[in-house]
Amino acid sequence: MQAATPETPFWNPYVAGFALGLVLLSTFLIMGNGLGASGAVHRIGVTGVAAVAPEHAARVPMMAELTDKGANPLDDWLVFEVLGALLGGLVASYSAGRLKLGVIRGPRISIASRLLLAVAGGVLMGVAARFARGCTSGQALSGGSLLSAGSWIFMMAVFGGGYAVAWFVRRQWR
Amino acid sequence: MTEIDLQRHSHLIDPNLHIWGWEIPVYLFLGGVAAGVMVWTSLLFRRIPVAERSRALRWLPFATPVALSLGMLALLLDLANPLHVPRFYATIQLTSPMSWGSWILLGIYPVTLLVGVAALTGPETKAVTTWAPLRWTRLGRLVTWGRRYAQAHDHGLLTVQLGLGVALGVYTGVLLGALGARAAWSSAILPPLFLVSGLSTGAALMMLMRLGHDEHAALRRWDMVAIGVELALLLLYLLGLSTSGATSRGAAELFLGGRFTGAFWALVVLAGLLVPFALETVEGVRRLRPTVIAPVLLLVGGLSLRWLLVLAGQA
Amino acid sequence: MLFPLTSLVAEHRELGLVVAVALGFGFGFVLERAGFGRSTKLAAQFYFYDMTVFKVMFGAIVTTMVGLAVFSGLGLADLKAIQESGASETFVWPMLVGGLLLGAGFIVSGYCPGTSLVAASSGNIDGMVAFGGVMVGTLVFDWIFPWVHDFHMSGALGQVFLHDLLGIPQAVMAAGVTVMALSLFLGADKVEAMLARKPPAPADGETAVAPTVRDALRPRRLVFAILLGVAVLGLGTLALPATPPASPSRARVAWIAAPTLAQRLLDQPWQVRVLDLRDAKACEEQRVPGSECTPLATLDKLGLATAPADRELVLVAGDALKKAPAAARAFPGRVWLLQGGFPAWKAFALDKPPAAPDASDAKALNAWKFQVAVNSAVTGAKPAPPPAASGSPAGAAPKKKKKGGCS
Amino acid sequence: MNQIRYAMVIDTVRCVGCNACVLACKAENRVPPGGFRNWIVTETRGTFPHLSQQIRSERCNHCTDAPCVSNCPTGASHTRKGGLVAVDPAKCTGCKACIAACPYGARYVHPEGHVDKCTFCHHRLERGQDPACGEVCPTGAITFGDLGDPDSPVSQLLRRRKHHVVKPELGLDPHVYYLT
Amino acid sequence: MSVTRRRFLQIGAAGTGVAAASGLTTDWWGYASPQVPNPHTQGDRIVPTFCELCFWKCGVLAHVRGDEVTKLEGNPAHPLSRGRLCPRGVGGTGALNDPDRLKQPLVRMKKRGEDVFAPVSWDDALGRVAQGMEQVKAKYGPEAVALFSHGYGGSWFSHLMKAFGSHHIAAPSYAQCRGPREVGYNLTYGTILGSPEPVDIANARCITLIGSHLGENMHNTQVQDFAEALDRGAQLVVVDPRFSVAAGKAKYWLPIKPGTDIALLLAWMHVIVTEKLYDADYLTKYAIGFDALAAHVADKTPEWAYPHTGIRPELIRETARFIAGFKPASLVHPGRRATWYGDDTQRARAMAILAALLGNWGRRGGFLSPGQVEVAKYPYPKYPEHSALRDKPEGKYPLADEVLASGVCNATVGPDKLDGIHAWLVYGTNLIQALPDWRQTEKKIQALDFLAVVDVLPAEIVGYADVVLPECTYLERDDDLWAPAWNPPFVALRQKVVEPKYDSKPGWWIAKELGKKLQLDAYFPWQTGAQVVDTRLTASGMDPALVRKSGVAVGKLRPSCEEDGLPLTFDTPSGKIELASETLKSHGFHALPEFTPPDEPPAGSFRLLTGRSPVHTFGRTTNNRELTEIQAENQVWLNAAVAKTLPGFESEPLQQGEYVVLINQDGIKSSPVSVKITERIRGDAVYLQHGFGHTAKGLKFARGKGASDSHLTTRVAIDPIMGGTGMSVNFVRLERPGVA
Repeated sequence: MQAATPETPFWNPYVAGFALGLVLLSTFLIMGNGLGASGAVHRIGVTGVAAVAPEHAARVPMMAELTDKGANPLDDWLVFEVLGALLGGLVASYSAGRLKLGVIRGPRISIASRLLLAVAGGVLMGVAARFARGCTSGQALSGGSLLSAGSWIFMMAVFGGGYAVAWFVRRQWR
Repeated sequence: MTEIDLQRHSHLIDPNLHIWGWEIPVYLFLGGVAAGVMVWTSLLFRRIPVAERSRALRWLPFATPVALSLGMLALLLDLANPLHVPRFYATIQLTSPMSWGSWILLGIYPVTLLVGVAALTGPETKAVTTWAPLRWTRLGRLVTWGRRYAQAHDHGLLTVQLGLGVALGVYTGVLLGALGARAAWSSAILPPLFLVSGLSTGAALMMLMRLGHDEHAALRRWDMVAIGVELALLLLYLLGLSTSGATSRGAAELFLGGRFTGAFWALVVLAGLLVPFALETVEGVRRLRPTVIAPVLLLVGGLSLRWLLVLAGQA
Repeated sequence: MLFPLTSLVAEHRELGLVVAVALGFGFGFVLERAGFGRSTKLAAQFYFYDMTVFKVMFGAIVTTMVGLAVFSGLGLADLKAIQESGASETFVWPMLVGGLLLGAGFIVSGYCPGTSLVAASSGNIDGMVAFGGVMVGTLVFDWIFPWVHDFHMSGALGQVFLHDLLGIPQAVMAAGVTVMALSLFLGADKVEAMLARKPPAPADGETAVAPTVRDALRPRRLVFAILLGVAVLGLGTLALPATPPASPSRARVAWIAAPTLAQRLLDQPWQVRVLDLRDAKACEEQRVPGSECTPLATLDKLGLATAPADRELVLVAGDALKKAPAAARAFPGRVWLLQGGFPAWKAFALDKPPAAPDASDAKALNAWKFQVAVNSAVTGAKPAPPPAASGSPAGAAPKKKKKGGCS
Repeated sequence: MNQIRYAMVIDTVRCVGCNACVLACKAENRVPPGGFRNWIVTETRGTFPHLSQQIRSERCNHCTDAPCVSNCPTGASHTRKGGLVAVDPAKCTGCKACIAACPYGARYVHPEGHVDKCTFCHHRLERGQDPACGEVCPTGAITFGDLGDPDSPVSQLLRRRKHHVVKPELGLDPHVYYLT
Repeated sequence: MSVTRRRFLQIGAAGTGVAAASGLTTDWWGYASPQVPNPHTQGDRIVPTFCELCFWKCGVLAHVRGDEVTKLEGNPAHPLSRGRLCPRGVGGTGALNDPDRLKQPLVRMKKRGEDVFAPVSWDDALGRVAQGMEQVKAKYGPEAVALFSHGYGGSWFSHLMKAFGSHHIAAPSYAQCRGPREVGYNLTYGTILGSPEPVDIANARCITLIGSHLGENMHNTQVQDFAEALDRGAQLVVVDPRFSVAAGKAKYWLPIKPGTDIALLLAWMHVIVTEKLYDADYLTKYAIGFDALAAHVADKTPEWAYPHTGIRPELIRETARFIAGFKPASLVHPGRRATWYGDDTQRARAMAILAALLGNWGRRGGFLSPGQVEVAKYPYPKYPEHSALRDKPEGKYPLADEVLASGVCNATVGPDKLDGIHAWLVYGTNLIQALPDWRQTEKKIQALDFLAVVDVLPAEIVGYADVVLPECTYLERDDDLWAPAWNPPFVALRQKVVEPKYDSKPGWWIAKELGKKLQLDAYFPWQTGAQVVDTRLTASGMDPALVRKSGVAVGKLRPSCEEDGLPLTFDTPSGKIELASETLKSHGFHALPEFTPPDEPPAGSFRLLTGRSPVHTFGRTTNNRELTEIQAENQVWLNAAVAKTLPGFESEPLQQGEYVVLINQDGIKSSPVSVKITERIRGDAVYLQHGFGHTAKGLKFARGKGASDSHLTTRVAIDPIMGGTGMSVNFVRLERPGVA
């Protein structure tokens, strides 16, 4: 058993979708709330800002909202959920034999460019998620399954945006 | 609407019963672990010839008296008058599970010690007999004698140990199950539930040791069965409660939306049973190197189960 | 109704957080196993090579939607409460623009915020970087917020759902989404199958990026069958008569007559809250005893929507009030409108009572006696004498009935 | 049936819940602070102004099928002559199984390290006196006696008046009756 | 409520030692059959005496083993206890063993009220008291010294005061308690009711309670009779804003709006008069003023009463007919504490008149006329003459027939007023809690020349004293004989059960020694209190030894009602029952009770109502460790529907048992008190049991437990007829503690 085990293949997308649905369903049933990611990420970011520059955090209204009156921005269930997600990802990738440090990229792009694009895209998504009051997880997936109108608008826009820009960055991936 | 005004505040009784704190769940948990170890060592010893046993497995029978002693220490701490402990052995009360339990506990020590010494290798036996405390008390010879006796009655002793293990596991459940006045305990499911949970936690304790591959694999298979049965029994337990009278329904509510819901489902069912089951499945199917995660979670889940049930009975 | 377990959010919050970790674990685990920790796999969606994102997402949405329907249909879950707490309000424009931007960011970075988490935790450095980017992005929004505030709030529709928007029953909407998802799955498979004939060159160090057609099709039938079965079951339960929700229903508005109001105020005045909606001056002059002067314009400030529902609301207006104002309708308990408004009260309790009715009509007589009594108590006027003369005292005493006596 | 069967009959019409019985018991039996051998329960049903009330002076019910006795591992909890359920402190380990077993909360842990409860004032019975709670009761609500004797006041009261026990559904055959 | 955990652990630690010892010596192997231990509380010695836990004075048998009083039982020979006791009587040992008792004489070291004292010798302390009294006497005359007294030991000090030359002997039990009732019944029937009330509850067939919560106010004999009546099938009508214990047993409970009882009584009389349900023969024979009454109630219809009382007219009619249906054994209980709304004498009158309409006075099941045992007085020299009393300035309160404690307090003035009060001697009454508006009381105390307090416990008033004289408890002393009006008549004896603890002394000793210092030796010719008792008993033809043995000498039953053959006489000016009172009219008051609507509490506030706990006697027992085992603090009762919608608690609704503070209309704040959210009270009032919320630091247990209704009673409505202080006119609102 010491020998490196081969990677477990990814689940069939339908099975994965079904499993993800069960997780989301349990979340709704137990917590009355959906899954999310960007909200927690924001809270973690605000914690960082508040730790480094508390006055600044108190001055920016949206950050002050979370740190007001000594409140801890991390004291939110989404943050804990994200912690769990990190753990889940870790366990899943480890048990599938996929846990290794590296950069995943297309065949024709340098590591530096890949990382640069990743961070740029990330920033863009961060802003976008706040505009939309949620990201693909919180808004599209969770809201979508509740048939929330805004979520569906958002979801369509995501695919729209993605397909629209895909052509311009195709070199990154192919 | 009914208002009940109770002008009484007996210490430990009002407004909520809290006669049993951490001691009893720990006692029940360690008792369960001991029961599990007894059952599994008996079975493994029968399957695996002496020569092929791993070192860890050889020494495991001794885990029983250790766990049991710790558990009994917890029980002793709970007694209002520890000095009266010998009273347990001054009588046999046929209707009292606790009386039965005391005698079973007493019987377990010689049996498990004999099974233990019988399984040791020669050098190990020597190490034991020359271990300072035994040497000073000149009990080393007793060990040697016991080993001889045990090896002669190997088969019988293992059978007795198996029986006592099951009895012990059942007893930990009967102890609470006999208290019909407490809705959460008033269930016939508790004895088998605690037995199965004891088997599972016992296996978990064993899996934490450096067992041989086959030993581990066998235990894991048995444990997965135990977990499955335990889940089913838990379901039956909750179903049973929620389909009985109002007070029983109230007890079931504690786990289905009430005070203990989160802890029960998160700690016992999810973290304590489903996750380790999944991990063990993965380990088994993918033939992964076993980790400590699943056994530790099982132990945590087993302790949580008893803790929550002891609390729920007093709610 | 069992779910949602609100106690995990309120009283047992700490336990709720533990559960959150557990649920998050499942979330991360599934995302990773779906392959969402890999940007290449995610990006492939946008080039139609691998429709995994599509399938997983819609699979999850349909599963959840149907699952919720089943649970709610069986009376185990309060769907309304979940929808209210789980779905955010709709702001059309920022959501549309946010979606477009996020889509762009998605294809640029190769991740969405959630998947970047999983990528990061499975050791992908690009995932970690994207994750950092997302964090920075959310903070950037904080900084630019004052300038985009108006836009952020534009196109507000409140909490609306597709079925509300389209004006169709929820079950039909859910069925529609399910059918749509199923046809999209078929379409996706078709697309994949088409493109799979000339698969792209695998990336360096990558093993199979996309599953083969056979891989995709083998479990498909089974999964489809299961999904279809569950969907039919769920839609069936959705069509069942809804279990009444646990949360208090909307205010029930009804009329109350002045004498009834007077009686309620005499019996248990603490059970009703009387609000006088006339202008402050008129109210200060004369009003129903114990009523509060809350001119119509100030009604919004009372926070009636969140007031405890147990104390019923009585609205007294200047004239006949046609309809309860919105602020009062938001009140979670019962709302009464005084019939005829304050003039009716005045006629009943403040003005001089009418002459006594004919003594033969007992009911009318009692009502009249009550009116006189209320009038006298409220105005302090001496009550009008009752129509029937009371018997004269001692003289005409009946024979004393000996009852028990010295026993 | 001539065998002695002690019982207590408590008249909820007379009882005003003053607690004299509780204090008299505490004094008579040196019940320590924080312990109660008997107590008052006031049960009010309905909503204002439509209310009804029952006040009960409660104590150990001296059940025939006492679960405390059957769960006692040492025989300290025992049933003695007259159906009296009692605890021998010298045999009690304080394991509290009996407290858990008792559906009436009638027992408590005595600070001297044993479980304690109502004995129907056993020492007074031996002297031919009635329990202290009944003797003190200003409303005369508590009657004690022998159900085995059909002419005893308790037997007569139970024949004459409507009565119930607490938690009859448990089938423990309690011997404290409440007249209504 | 319960013993603190730490205390329990202490007990536990002590107990473990005992257990260890017993564990080693007892039968280890348990072959012996199980035993039930005997607690050994039966006394070696049984001493009869009478109780002092409340004013009812039941006969007690004290069981003593060595020098320990093990238990107290009711004296079967005593007509008030009949072998039974109330919870307080049983808990008398808790008063004896109270660790917080005053242990030695004290003199004040700092400002009055700061409660800082130094111990002194008895001689020194008594010398200072004598000096203080003499100085005031020299400057303002002996009448400037007043005695406030409550409790039976006070008789020694009354004697001392009269010998000293002052007749300002006041008890708060008059103007703050039963005074209006006494005046009301006296005006109607020509006699006061006194204590114990001569009401024949046991034989009543219907009992109407107006605000009286029999069963919660544990007057032993009354409650015994009450239970007896219920057992015999007597019907109950209870008028109370609160669902009291009695209401729980009632056929009719009328949850009346507080302060409107007169309206209900008038409406009842309206029904009884117009439907001719009264006892016509009785009225013709014994009463005057019926026509005036009939005219007065002619327009007081049940419909008229409904808007005031909140009781539906049909129910008023039905109950009036019901009550009248049981006449004459239909008892309208006179109640005891009657100082509610300032119109209390008139309410008492209305109740008395209703009783007359039912022909209840002087009849079985009604008001009896019991006799008294004649006991010879001790042959004391004649007391000095005294001048006019100073407690009712400007001819106010013409009909008060006792000294007004509140009047004495108000007459307390600064250094130069010659016709005021300048020194107080306080015996056994905690004036800070007993008198309304403690701010006023405090101010008057600061203006005093001298204040001495005789007490057992360091109550609030003790903290203000110049000299504190620690008295021993009733179980440690002899007191004078007590011979109340009762059927059967009896004379009861209080005698020492055990020696006084600490350096406390019996009242007779303190009074005698103080008398010596005041050169009043002639008034204290005896050596001991017991000697006084023996002298009186012997002079009355009784054998002291026999009385000491049984604790009581009981006379024969006498005819006490018309059915027994007792002719009814009325000591009124007219010699008849005065339904309309000429006396009142001549003083400018209404001859017949008038109803005036009470003030409404402001929005969000509640009328503060008070009452009794059966296990406590006001503030005197709330430090008693045995009684507080049952109840250590009071709770504020709040209507359940109101609790859900209480202003200020919307975001976080009030929880059962949560602690709140009460704030009254004058901004006075109570200590934190837990809420009892209940269906058992109207929504416009809250209810507190009296006697809790002590602030005296010497009351180590009671201090800060519960809330004090007295503290919140800073407003009073004075009865213009007799000066009673109506105290149910205070409004409170609830807040969470710590809210700014």
